Amino acid sequence: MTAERPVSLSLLGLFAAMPVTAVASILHRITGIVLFAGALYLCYLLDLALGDQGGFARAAVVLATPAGKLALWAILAALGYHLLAGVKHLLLDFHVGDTLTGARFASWVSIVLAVLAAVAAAFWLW
Amino acid sequence: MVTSVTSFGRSGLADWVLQRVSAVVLAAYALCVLGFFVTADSVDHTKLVGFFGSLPLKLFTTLAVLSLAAHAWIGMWTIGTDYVRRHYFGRAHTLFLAAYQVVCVAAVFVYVLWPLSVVWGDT
Amino acid sequence: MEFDGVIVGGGGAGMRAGLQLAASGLKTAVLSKVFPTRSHTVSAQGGITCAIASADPDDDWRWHMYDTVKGSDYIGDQDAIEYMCSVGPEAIYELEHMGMPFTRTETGRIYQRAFGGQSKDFGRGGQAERTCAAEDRTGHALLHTLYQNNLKAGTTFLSEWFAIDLVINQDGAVVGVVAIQIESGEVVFIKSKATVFATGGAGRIYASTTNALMNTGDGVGMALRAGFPVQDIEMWQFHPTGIHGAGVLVTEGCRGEGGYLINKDGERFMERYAPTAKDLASRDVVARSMLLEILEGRGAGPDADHVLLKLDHLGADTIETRLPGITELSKTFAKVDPTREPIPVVPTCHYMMGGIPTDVNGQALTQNGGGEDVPIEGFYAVGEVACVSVHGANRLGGNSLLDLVVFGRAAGIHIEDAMRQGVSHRAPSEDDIDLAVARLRRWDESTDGEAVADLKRELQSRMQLDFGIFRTEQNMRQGIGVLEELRARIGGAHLPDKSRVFNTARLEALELDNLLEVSEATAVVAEARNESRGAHARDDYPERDDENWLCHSLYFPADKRVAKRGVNFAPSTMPAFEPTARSY
Amino acid sequence: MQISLYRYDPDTDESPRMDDLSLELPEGRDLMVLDVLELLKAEDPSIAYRRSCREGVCGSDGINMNGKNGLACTTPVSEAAPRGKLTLRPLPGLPVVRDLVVDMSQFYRQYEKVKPWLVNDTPPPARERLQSEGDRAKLDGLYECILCACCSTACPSFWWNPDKFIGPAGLLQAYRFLADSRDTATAERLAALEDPFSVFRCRGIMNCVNVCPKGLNPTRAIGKIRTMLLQQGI
Repeated sequence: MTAERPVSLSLLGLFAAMPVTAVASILHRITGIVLFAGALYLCYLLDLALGDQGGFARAAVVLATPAGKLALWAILAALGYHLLAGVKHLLLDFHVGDTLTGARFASWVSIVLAVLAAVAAAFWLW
Repeated sequence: MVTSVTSFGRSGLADWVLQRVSAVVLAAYALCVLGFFVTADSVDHTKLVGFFGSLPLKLFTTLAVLSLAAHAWIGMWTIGTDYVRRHYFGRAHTLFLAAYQVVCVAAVFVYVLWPLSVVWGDT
Repeated sequence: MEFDGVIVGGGGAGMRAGLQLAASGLKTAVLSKVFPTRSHTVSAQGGITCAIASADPDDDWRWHMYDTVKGSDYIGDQDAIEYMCSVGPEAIYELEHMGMPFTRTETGRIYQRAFGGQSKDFGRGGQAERTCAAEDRTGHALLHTLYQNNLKAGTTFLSEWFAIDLVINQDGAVVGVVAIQIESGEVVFIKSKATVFATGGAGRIYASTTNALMNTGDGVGMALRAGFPVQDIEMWQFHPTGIHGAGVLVTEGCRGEGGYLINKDGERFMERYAPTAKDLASRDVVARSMLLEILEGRGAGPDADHVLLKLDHLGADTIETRLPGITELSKTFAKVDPTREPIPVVPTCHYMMGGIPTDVNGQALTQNGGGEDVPIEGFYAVGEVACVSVHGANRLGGNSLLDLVVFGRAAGIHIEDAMRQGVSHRAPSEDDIDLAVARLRRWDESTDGEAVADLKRELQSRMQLDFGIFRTEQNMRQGIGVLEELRARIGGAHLPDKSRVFNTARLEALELDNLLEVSEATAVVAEARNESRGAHARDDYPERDDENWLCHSLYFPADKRVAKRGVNFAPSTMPAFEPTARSY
Repeated sequence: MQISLYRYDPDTDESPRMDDLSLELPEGRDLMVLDVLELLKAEDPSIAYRRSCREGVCGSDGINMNGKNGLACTTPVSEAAPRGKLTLRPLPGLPVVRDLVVDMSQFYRQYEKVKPWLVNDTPPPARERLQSEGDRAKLDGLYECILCACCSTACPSFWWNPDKFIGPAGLLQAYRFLADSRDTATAERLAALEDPFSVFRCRGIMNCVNVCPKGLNPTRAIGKIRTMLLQQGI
């Protein structure tokens, strides 16, 4: 009987009512996945650039293409947020920001700072 | 008590500590490398090789790569055991979960061996 | 299904009895129409009164006994009150050892606060502080502690099962109940050697009550349908401080901590009605005084229909540490912050003093033709549904929780003994069981008729009008007539939803039957008791009449007969307290 | 007022549906969501939901209102549906028995798993065990839980692993006994929580704190458990 019962998990409705702390958390996870995938790209660039002069030049060419640059930016942006959210998490482990107001504040701070960092990264890259 | 052979460490506590420690290492490494690129006026091949080829940085890179392995595996394992569920994947969900984990392990291997061979390989 | 003991009701009394039985190794089930921690005990706020001598090292259970006898207006049974007050401390310490999170004093003992009707030295030593508290969430702390310890003891919980009626064998012994498993709709006969009712009260017979929506008097209804009598059922306590409009309770502990009532002029009017105890007079006294203020035009608000409970002078600190739950409730339901403004309150139906008559072991009683007590085989009652009677015509604040644990425990101990000596009843026949399912079948076969919700509303407002705080002959006669009519109409009412799974419409229909039984018993006895005593106040008989009515009432449902039963004046360790004029 | 109500009766329905209803609300009073449900039920008695105390202490009527979990009896309509349309669903993540009634057994099992009772095998004194005001204060914010399940069913970690992650409600109780100066089973309690799921699936999302109708903070309690585990591990 239990197995046939439906479950109400209207993610759409729940997302609409998602508090900022939950947004901060899911972003942490998403940026983590981006970084996990992006690591391959970084390995590839590192391999090229640390090889010979030719390799370095090729890496520069890859990075000069819009797609190559965008990918790097995405990684940097993700890194920025993941790092800030990580700091927030670490603080939480030391019981800093473990109230609802504290956590809301910390979530907003990390999101805003990460956006600023992503903008700065864009300026730096372009 | 819930036991799980696929968890990285012997316990949730160990995983938790490892994830925090590795996070700190990775953060420091990321800031260090970023700092190099941001502060350098222009980066050419020689400067780059000089930076990554120095012994302290080789050791740091090695530490970072190992941290990445631990950090990423714990994170990706958690994600897998969250979302790859019977509810979405049916009876074969354990098969999917196994496949997912094999892919993650393979990627982690690449992320360890490739950078290490790059920084340690030619010297 | 078969058990040694089945306890119907998972509140404080039921779970305390269940714990006693389960811990002694008997096969025990606690059957409850809600998940046990949702029982109404959870709403008890102020505390559990007991002479543990924490606030006052010289406190004495005999003083508590005196207060309780006086509070009952002398129709509380003194052997039972003696038992409750003297065993109380042991029962409280047991709760503490089980983990109950009492508030503490500076020395680490259990915190006690003042409550209404409490005195030292048999009324001569001034206000006592005797109510043990866990902030203002004592019932919650108590109920969860009992549930947790039942889990530990391995009690079987039949959670979300609804008892329909008692099953009685050819010898007249109770041999179990028929119940519905709410989730599946399955109807099952649950056989037991001892059936313990712990079904709580029936405040929902009134339109305005502090009681939970589910307090529909199921136990009283079942007992009456089985032909058993109920005792002192006319005695309904109106709590002075229900939040105006919502009916939600605000604890007497507010006044125990120093709060007081004011009328629209800001006058502390209780000084006029009870010069000594003031706001901490007994509940019946305070409730009547409030109503008089309102009737005489000194009520507050645009409709002058309530008075005000002032707390702000206590300081935000005391309110926060001692009464945090009250702050929450009054913000939610009165939109008032008690640290700044007074809370609008009215007397609201709160507690059923009467119920199934029992001895101190929880054994249910009836009366034979010669007026002697006769135990009903296999049948027990504890808690609010029972009438031991420790509350008589008026219950003191904090005594209900003590009643629960002391008599829940006592019934458990007694049943355990009985089981060891061996209990066997003749199995019921198919017809016996069938009889218990009859009213369910009636509802399930109904094809048209009035709606349950409408009939319920009508019943409740009738009770509120005619059998409230002040009762008059004329109104009560009228009310009884309407209730007779309602019986016929409810008998022909319609249950449109006949589905199986979690059918709450069916439950509400079955509950309406019970509300009707309780209401009619209340009405008939209230009309018969020609005096004013405790909570029972009549305009036409304003005085207490000890000559004719220093006794329990017994209501027999078969012929709607009111009989009398003697009050116990024979405590075992001390002389009885003789009736005197009651003033505070 | 427009109301969208989740309906499901296993006897007749293959799958759940959302019914659009409209209801005339009495003027001049901000009703609670439970009042709205009672009004709806008076018209259609087949609507099923749990309720009892109607004052926020029994924990029966936890439901999901416009995406947010809470108690129907203490949530004003104006707060649940500021934009006028009220959407009522059962608590997320638990199997639905009927309409707004969910099967809570998984939730209760997680509660039972933490052995939510005081353990102290030393013979008790003739009176109460003494506890200082300070030690008692450590239980504030923990013992008040009403087991309404609003928190656990708002927690993604509980949605994904309801059988392995104990969830905020259960963990709050786990810490309630870890924090009790009278309890002597600290080591055993901690040992039972060390695995990767029971406690460590908490990701600090704080949905539990966000919805708790009693204003409790399970996330903080979980943090304290982790610290205790760490201290014991070292």
